[in-house]
Amino acid sequence: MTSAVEFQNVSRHFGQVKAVDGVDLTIAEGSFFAMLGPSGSGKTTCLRLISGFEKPTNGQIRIFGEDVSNTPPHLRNVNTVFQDYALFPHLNVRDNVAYGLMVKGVARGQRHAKAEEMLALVKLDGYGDRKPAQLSGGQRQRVALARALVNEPRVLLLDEPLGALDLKLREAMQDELKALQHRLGLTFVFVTHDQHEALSMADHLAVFNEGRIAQIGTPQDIYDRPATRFVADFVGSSNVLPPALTRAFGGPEQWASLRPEITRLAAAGPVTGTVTALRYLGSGTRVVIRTGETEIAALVPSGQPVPAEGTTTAIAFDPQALHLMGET
Amino acid sequence: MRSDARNDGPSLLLKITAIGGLLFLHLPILFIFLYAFTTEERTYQFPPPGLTTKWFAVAWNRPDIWPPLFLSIKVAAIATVMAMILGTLAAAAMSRARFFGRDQLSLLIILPIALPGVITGMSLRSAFGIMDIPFSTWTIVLGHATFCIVIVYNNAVARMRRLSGGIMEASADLGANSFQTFRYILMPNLGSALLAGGMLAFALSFDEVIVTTFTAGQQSTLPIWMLNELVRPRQRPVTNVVAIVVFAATFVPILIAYYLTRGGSETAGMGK
Amino acid sequence: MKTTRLMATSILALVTGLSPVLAQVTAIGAPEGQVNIVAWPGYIERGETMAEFDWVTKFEEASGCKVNVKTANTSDEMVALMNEGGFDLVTASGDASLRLVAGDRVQPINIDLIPSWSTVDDRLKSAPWHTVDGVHYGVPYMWGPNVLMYNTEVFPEPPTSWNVVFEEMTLPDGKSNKGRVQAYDGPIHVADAAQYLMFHKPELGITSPYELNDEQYKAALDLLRVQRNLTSRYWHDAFIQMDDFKNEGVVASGSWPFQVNLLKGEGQPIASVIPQEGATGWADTTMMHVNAANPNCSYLWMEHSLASNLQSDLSVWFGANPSVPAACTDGRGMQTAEGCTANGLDDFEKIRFWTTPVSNCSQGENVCVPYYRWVSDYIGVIGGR
Amino acid sequence: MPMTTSAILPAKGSADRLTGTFWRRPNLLLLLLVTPPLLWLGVVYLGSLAALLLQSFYSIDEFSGVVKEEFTLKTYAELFRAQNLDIILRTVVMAAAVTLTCAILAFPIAYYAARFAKGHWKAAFYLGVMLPLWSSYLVKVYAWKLILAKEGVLTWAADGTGTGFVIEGLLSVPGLEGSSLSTSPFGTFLVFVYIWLPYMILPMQAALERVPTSMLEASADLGATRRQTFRTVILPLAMPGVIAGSIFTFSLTLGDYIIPQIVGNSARFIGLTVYQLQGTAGNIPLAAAFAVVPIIIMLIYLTLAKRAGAFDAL
Repeated sequence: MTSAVEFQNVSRHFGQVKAVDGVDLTIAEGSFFAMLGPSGSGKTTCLRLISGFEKPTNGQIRIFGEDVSNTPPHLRNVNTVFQDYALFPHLNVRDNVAYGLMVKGVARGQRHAKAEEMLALVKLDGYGDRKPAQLSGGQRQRVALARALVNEPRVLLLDEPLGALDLKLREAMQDELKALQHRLGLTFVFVTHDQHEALSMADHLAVFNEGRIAQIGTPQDIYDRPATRFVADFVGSSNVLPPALTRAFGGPEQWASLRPEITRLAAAGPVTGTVTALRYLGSGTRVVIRTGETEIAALVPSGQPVPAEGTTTAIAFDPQALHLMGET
Repeated sequence: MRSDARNDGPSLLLKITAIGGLLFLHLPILFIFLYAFTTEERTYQFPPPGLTTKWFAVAWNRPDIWPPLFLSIKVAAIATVMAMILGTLAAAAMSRARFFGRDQLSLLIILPIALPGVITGMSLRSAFGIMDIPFSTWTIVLGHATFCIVIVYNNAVARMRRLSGGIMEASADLGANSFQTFRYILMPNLGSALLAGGMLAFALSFDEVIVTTFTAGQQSTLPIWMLNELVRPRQRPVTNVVAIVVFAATFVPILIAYYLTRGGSETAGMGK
Repeated sequence: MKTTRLMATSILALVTGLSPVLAQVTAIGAPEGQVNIVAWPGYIERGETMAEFDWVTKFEEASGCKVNVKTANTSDEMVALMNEGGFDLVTASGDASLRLVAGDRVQPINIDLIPSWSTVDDRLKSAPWHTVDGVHYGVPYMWGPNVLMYNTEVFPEPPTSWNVVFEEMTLPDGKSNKGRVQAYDGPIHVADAAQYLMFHKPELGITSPYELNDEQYKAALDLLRVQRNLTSRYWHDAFIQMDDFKNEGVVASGSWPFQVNLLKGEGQPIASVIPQEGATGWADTTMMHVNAANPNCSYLWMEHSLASNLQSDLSVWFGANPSVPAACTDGRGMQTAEGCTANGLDDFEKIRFWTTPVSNCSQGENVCVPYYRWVSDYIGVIGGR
Repeated sequence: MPMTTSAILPAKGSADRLTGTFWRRPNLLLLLLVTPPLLWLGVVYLGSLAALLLQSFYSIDEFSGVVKEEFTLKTYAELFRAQNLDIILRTVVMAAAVTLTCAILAFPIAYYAARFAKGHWKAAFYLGVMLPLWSSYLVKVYAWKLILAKEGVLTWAADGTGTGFVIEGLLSVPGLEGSSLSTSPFGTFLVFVYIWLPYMILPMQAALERVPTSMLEASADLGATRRQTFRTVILPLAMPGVIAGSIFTFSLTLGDYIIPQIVGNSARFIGLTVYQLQGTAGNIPLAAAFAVVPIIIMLIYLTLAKRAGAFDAL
């Protein structure tokens, strides 16, 4: 498999602000790649570097092996679904979708036929005559998708594509996007700050923090084996143990993560704490235990006894489940 | 329940003051209308001694009205076109990322209307003098375009601010070059704002007298003609007739400008 | 002296290759087809504002010279337009004409080419505002006095003195003149005050109201400050003054015969008088640009201005006096002997014509207060200082 | 879908190549955009302004009245003579009074138009403000002269209703004396207010229209009375509009030279003085020095206005 997108030591600085700082990245062709991170972590800038709306301060970007340093956005065969969709308000849906073909000089009949085809693909047949203002949020999102796909790009970039949708619609669109990507065999690169979305949709993902990639890998890698405290904190809901606490549990003096579902409450153990909060989740109860400065969450499955708030309890688990990691 | 009053209509006091204010704005216009029909020819007194419609025919047949009228239209048209070009360019530059001197540029654009016209006029006149530029239609245009730029600029900037910023990038992303983006995306979206700005600029130029007196040289625009007529009237009601005709003629473009800009704000909410 | 200057100038003109500065036109050639004139508003009428006032059409038909007019509202504007160039003729008043001569903007006139020159009023033929060292720089056009206009209902007898506008007093109708008199809103009005003082305070030694030393000038300003308290508004254009006499209860003011005639024509109770102190006045001259592109048409126009109905009709139209006295009586236009008398034809000697005050005057070099100070000080007086 | 195209498309024609150049050198495009307006305003306009200001450092020759082109502060010294300070003070006080009155008068109109007028009423309000704005300034001023004259419309109306004493009373106020409203400084003030009022209404209305209704509801929801909502929410949010409008009313009053010539007691304002000094008197240096006054006032004003965010509301 060739790499669709490749970053070699890429930086993008805005004055003193290092939005992207020395990123190395390879996105395989045909993959569904997610860039995850809190806002301001550099993920959107990376996306804009691929589409060409930003130029790297340093480093090199290759798309399908070709250096794009001198290629303006309109000559990159890469298309974007914008966060706010950026539909052209003065054009109807059909002309919005056909826009990419129009500027390439495709004849009217031909490009309209192609646009209808694309609208069918996103299940919006018959909406061609409407103006964007007459569509719902989900429909706009699909128009944006159809518009980006009409040019048959080699990489499709999606900037928080589902951020503006309500929960139900978002879940449905997640499935649809995944199916679409599978069907088209395209490389999808999408940016999100929602770890569930990233974990459920991507086959590979990069976690961004302060302009750098904190970890890159499959969703399992990231979730089960966070490389740093930050990743553990940001992705999923793992407990982060400071080195002293790790040692108290019998591990080396190093930062470690501990998933709540394998954390158990016991009558006795090396570490005890006070129950400070209880949250019923349906499938179980989340119990928060304070020990020293650290709060540790444990997931007690339904049917098992739950300690009362304020009581003291010990924490126990299989030491093998401790995942050791770096400082940041 | 005092707090429920918020959804009530306007209070009576507000209604009276608002409508009273509007009437105040139209009171003298009423008299302009009235005195277009007076039989008194040179100086006015109230109430008018008699009424006649003959001044409309007289105005139509006065050959000295037409050249200033055409000159005013010509000057306003050229000044508006120049202001539209320069105002749009300035607005486009300002809509881009921050750059050095951006604040100074915005101040500079506003300066010609923020400074009194007598200063603009006098400066231009002394500059024409220093550079030995003879007065012509173009010197009038120069003065008018200078203060019309800001009108177009303001309309364009307001519209650009309302436009979803992404659509220009979306266009480039879809393969359009800058010129295609300008033609297919920017112009259709900016067009009505520019047109509205252009109409206001036209009206402003058409009625301008303060700067024009300094830059006109030997030619007279319609307001200069009016000034001469008012200062040395032969048939004073004729100026009122002209004012009424101009008033009626501006009614339609102003209404169009209103609907054009209003339409823009209604679509502004889309995007998100 | 004159010859040397003439020679020097001619040599200079030859050397620099410029058009002859002082060389006069010696013969009228074929008309160029047009003539461009800078004029006061109302001075050149083609029957466009009122059909009966037309002194251009016939000239155009007879000469083949199309008359293009640019109106100017102040003497300064006239000077500026002439400096700008592109004009053949200007109807300059006394406070502009010498500036044009001094600035070499106008050329000497060859009176031999103007047959009607002989009909010009002898009092104007060599008037100092267009004749320098015996050289004529123009053809007299029109002149008039600044009269005292008054309301005949308030003054059953004509006022005999300008004191009604300069000093607080009870008018014949028993009410004070405060708020009911006006003065001209131009610095040249200082001369009116000076003229009043010339009569009433001979100890100041004023010999010309346009040549005032510091002391005389100060006395004139003091008088104007008294006037400020009497005056609600100063007048700067004729029609606003007419409005003020009709609508604002103004009953006396310095004015032009123009307003008097118009108000009388409307049946208003208005009359005018030249009081015992005399009056200031204006005298305009048609002058020719040094680089006039259409000298032949210009000469034809100057002759026309003296020989046609212009002098007569314009004097009716503007309320002024013709430069050709015969125009009052020979029936070439609408003017009559009575009309001329009403316009002040016989008061020539009482009139001190507008000239620009300069610092070098008959009292000596740098003795007199120049015009620019008149301007700023008059602004102060009107502002209440 | 077959992948036939490359990741980089070829440039077709000069438009594509030029776009690429603009992309590679974004400052080039900026430069192209900014150069024409900058040349116009920065060179032609500012250049003219500089040419004018330069002359304020010249002086007029005491004896001949000719402008001496040598650097001196003499003209500025003259500017500070009492009669000239009078003019400046008179003008600034007038401009401030006009601006304040315009703001007060404009508010109900702008507020009503922005909040309550709907559909055709809104269009009617808009036209109601725009039409007086665009109908001939000169004819309006002359119409006012007629309205305010001693034997004019207002006196006629006052005599008819027996309210003549109001006008009499007004004209006896020190500083406003005149034989009628048309010759009183109050008349000048009234006409200024009338003529510039639309320039205050429009930006104010624009600013008020940007106040979301939800914000007013939130305020009411939090228990504020109408008066409190007005004072704490509407007024501060309308402020940029007021300031933007005041730039117009203040500057226009500072520079107008036609209104004080036609209505009022002939006392000079800055605009009229500048006009007459440069025209009638030929005293360009003093005219230029006078012109510096409104320039300085407006620059200070604009700096403050910019800080208040009023430029967006212009």
